[in-house]
Amino acid sequence: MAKITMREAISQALWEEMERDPKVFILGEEVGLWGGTYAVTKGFFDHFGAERVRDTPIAEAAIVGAAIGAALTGLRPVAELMTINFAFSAMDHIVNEAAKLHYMFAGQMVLPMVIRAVGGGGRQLGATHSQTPDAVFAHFPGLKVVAPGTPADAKGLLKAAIRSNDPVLFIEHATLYQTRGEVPDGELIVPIGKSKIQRLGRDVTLVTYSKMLEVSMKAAEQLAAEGIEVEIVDLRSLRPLDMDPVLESLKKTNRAVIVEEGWKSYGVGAEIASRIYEEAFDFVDAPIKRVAQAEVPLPYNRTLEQMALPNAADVVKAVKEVL
Amino acid sequence: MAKITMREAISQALWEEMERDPKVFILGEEVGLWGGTYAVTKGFFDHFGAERVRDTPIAEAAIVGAAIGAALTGLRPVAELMTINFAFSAMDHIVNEAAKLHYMFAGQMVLPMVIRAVGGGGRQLGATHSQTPDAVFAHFPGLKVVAPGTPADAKGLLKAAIRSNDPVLFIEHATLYQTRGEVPDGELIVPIGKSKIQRLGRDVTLVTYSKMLEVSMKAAEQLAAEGIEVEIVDLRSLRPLDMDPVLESLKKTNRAVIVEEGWKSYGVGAEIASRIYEEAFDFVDAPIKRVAQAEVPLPYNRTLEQMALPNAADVVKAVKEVL
Amino acid sequence: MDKQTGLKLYHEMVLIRRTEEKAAELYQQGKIGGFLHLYIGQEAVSTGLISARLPQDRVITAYRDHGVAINCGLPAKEILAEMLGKVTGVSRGKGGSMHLADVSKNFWGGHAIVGAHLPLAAGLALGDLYQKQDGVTICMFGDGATNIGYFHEALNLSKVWNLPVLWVCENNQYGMGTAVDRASAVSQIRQKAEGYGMTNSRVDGMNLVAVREAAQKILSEIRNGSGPQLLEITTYRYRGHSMGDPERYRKPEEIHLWQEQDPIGIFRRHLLDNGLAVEAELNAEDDAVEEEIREAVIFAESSPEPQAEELFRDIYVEA
Amino acid sequence: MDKQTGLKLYHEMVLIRRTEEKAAELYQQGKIGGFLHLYIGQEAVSTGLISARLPQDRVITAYRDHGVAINCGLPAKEILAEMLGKVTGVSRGKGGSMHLADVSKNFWGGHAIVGAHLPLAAGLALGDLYQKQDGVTICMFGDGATNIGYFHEALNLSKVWNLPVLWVCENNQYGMGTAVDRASAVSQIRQKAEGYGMTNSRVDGMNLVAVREAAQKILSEIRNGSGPQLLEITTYRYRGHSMGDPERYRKPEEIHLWQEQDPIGIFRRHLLDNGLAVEAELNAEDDAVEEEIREAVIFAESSPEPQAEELFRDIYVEA
Ligand SMILES: Cc1ncc(C[n+]2csc(CCOP(=O)(O)OP(=O)(O)O)c2C)c(N)n1
Ligand SMILES: Cc1ncc(C[n+]2csc(CCOP(=O)(O)OP(=O)(O)O)c2C)c(N)n1
Ligand SMILES: [Mg+2]
Ligand SMILES: [Mg+2]
Repeated sequence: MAKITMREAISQALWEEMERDPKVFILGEEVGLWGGTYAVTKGFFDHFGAERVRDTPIAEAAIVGAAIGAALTGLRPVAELMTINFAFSAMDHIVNEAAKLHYMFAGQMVLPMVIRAVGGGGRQLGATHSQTPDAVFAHFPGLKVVAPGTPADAKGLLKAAIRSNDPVLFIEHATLYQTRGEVPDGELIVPIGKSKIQRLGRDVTLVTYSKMLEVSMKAAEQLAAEGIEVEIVDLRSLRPLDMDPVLESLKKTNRAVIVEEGWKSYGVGAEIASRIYEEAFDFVDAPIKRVAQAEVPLPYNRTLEQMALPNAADVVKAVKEVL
Repeated sequence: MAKITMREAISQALWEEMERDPKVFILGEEVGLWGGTYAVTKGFFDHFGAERVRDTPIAEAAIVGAAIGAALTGLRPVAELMTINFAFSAMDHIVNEAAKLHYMFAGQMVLPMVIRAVGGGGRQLGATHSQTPDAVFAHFPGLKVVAPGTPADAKGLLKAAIRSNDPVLFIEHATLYQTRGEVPDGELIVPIGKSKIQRLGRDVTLVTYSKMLEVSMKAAEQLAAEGIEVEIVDLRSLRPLDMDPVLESLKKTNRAVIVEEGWKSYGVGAEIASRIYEEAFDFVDAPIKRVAQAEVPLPYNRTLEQMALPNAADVVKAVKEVL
Repeated sequence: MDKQTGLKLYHEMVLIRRTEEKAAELYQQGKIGGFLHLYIGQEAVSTGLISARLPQDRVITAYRDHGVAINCGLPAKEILAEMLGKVTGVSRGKGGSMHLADVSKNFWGGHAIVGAHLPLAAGLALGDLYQKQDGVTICMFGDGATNIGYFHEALNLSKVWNLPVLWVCENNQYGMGTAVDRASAVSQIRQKAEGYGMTNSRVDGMNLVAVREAAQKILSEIRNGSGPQLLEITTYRYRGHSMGDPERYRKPEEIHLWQEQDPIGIFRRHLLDNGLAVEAELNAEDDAVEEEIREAVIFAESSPEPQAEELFRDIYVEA
Repeated sequence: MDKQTGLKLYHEMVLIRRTEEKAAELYQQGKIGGFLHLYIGQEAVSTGLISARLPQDRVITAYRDHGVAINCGLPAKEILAEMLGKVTGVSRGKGGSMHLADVSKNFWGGHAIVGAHLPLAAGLALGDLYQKQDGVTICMFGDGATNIGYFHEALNLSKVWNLPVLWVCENNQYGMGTAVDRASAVSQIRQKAEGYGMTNSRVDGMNLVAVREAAQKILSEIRNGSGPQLLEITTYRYRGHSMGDPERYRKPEEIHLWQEQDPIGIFRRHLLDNGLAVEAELNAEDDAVEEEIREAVIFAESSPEPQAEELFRDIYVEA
């Protein structure tokens, strides 16, 4: 068991899968010669060559579209969108093509492809470069949407995504790349569509994922110091969504807070809260709270940006409110 | 008070606003010579001319982008996307540009523009042409999202949208175009961001909008025959979202069903349910139900498609379940 | 062209025309729903083009896909069944008219978002290049589709990566009601290829022989490493864009003018003039088509609807 | 060019260079966050180009916008204040380096999504056309931006509608780490205009005078109804794409080669050689810039942060 960064974990997953299966290849902007905008594919170009680590023009629709086409021929493309904000430039290909071809042609077309995209705010990149629009993609049946919160999950889920025969949108968080965590040595596959208890507790169920897992963990420590023990469920996949651990936990704690980085309205928390009430109405003892981003396009100014993003203090406050 | 179709109502709104204000113009595919794919702009080209009723190439990003640019110069463009499914081809311009410029440049840029798009399923158009992805657009602060369910609201809201100085996505429903309803004569402005009680009742609060208003009304009649009186709240705008009439009604009925045409997961109903619980937890006597589309890309086959779409029977069933 | 090929291609063209006419009828009877885009008038385009492909050549097109589906070997009965939403349809009734496909025949569909399949075609070609297979991907699209960004991104990428794709623009003069010149900066679509330094050509799409010869030549060039090319095929659709087109954008005279160079008539004359067929043989093909269509309709109409379970099938490979 | 103009443009170029150098310093000190794209090496491009515009000509560009902002008359102090996120910044600290704008000066921003502002430019030009105003919209973008679909849709639309736009590609040889040839099917960007039958030209962007003259000529042609044109301006950025660029994609020698034709040096020599200025005058401009920057930094650093209420301001015009 080694303690590595999220960046290393993702890089390892890609590397190992490319070593294992010659059908796996990477395409995207600056994935090759540059070594990946976030250095995730550093060294890949030299090792695997330009055929398998393909630098593309700035043309997001073509990146995703070409990945779909290549996947149809049996290859296993991993398309990198430099950031998830640019996924909107490929939106049609993600939701109208990747998510629908298998169904629309009654199973004839199979799309073993992954779209990697890094998202999240907190780096003063301004409104167009700081989004966490995960819920938007999770809305579309036919697509799988994964967003890991730990290095181990990132590695295991990315490997699962690459081996999956369905299109998977794999959302990374830029401010998690330096986060370290234990990652088991050797083969590691984490199944897509399984939520996970990341912290045990008895008082409140905290449902979260991706970057907000880190924030929630920090909040949990502060709360523990005050004698409040929160149980943290990490969704890991937004579609398929595994509510079982959430519901089980809720039935124990009878209180829940949902923590997401994206905007609250029509966000992830809305779905989680609705499902909890639908499936465990009688177990909910206090209104479920959603902690989420202020409903503004994220500003550049650091102070304002930090005000808008959910932080540990917000989580602590919400937890106390549901108690 | 005349009884006219939704198509006529929308057409009238456009016509009147174009007559009133020379800065209002239309651009989009087949809006001119053809007379509008759904005949909404029939006769406009001859009357207002090619400068004000601008046929465009098939280039959705350019349509929305050009509308933004023209709006910045003080014009009031009404961009038509032939269907909302093609809005994904202009997604970046809708969510990264239209929704953000005003904020990002601290109010310097003003975008008095409307994007009209028709959506909805039920016409056997297959998975890519039948979507109701309203929640996806409503997720973005900076954009206003309106989706009327009656001819009067369509007319009044469209006129309000055209006069608004904010970018408004105006979502029409293809299978409502023939729906008739009373529309007051003369000037009619319906403010954006106000929900409306469309039917009074005491037993259950039914929250819905657009096409599903019609479906819900039908269900309400059936239920009334059985002595169950539902109160129907029509959201009309998804952003800004006006929860007041919903909460007021809920506090009276203590039960709610949300009916939307789109997919359930991460959909409109999730947000509404969450807000009800957040703001009126103690008043909810039974788990709120969401009636929504089956989570599949809509199939072509008529029977399957109808199975997937929510109908009056589904609403009746849900209402009975919450009672 | 030998006699056998001549008769086969004649048969295909007539089969397309009759399938389309039948489809229009079934639509009018309310048996076909959704959108229905007929290929009548354009038969020589795909028939000539596809006759030049090798089995390893992939084909992908837009929603106006009935003709090319027939040329790719999909049985008319399964095509009609798809239009009727039957489980015996090529896409089990889930795709409809716009989403015909049979990947076992290297026909990759029928795509309904204008231009969106062009990047897919680049990917299909990349698949062959990557796996060192010698297939060429034939990607067909309309004149209107050349104005959307996807066209640009795909053509550029194909050239930068030297992908084995033949970009085929079926210039039928209109994108819905918009004449080429009202939507495109250039009226000869082939000129757009200049912006990518891409070899390009233009051929009369009412003339099957011309289309076939152009396609044969270009496909072999691409197979030999020429890189992607663009072929503009000029043609005309005799019917509306889809059923229910008010056709305010063109005059009947214009249609008549084009009908005078009917692609089936031209090819029929070609076969006769070149001694590749006699009247009786061609009439026999006409009759055979008639019979095929009759059976196809019976097959389609009597086929079962998909079962309810089908609704939740094939959303994912792994649920 | 008269003496006064010469000195003014020299001043602007030096001001851009020093603003950028100062920005780099402030970034290294952690006072500027986010992305920072410097314009060093490209000064003659926007200085020459914008010097040719009339007040009614709108300007819009990408995120590499500091230089053009200065040329459009935005004060360096408000630009630096924006980079520091201060309320005195041109976008009240909410936009940052990539989102400078001052619409009162007809400068329509800084846009951070590659190519997305091209359709906006078409719309700005449409606004003028529609309102019968004689402004020309000048839209600047990088070489990399010409590969995205937005470029295609915007150029096509501008030609079809005969919009008064000057499309200006700043070809600085790379889009991030990708050399033009590795991403674009053609290495001369101007060639892309051929696909739209659009008049196009190419000029040396290290030479302010050449840029200015080309721009003057083309802007007047467009103003007189020539329709849109594309101008490719070849140039080079001396610094990385943004701060923290590992620069694995190019060799120091290449940078040195371009530095030998430094645009400021070239223009300085031009002024001297043509008797438009003497050394002392230019040195005085250098000093004036020095002072201006010193004051700008003090202004920016001592300006207040936006108040908390600012977070919820300007989401909508009508709340
Ligand atoms: C992105 C997108 N925009 C608009 C449409 C609606 N639409 C369907 S077909 C069509 C015209 C296409 O014309 P062309 O490419 O010339 O093909 P043709 O129908 O003539 O074969 C339009 C606008 C669509 N399907 N997709
Ligand atoms: C749609 C989109 N894709 C990717 C990016 C990330 N990105 C920012 S700048 C850039 C390179 C642009 O190169 P070019 O257009 O040549 O401009 P330059 O930076 O050289 O001035 C990229 C890929 C982006 N901002 N937007
Ligand atoms: Mg056409
Ligand atoms: Mg560049």
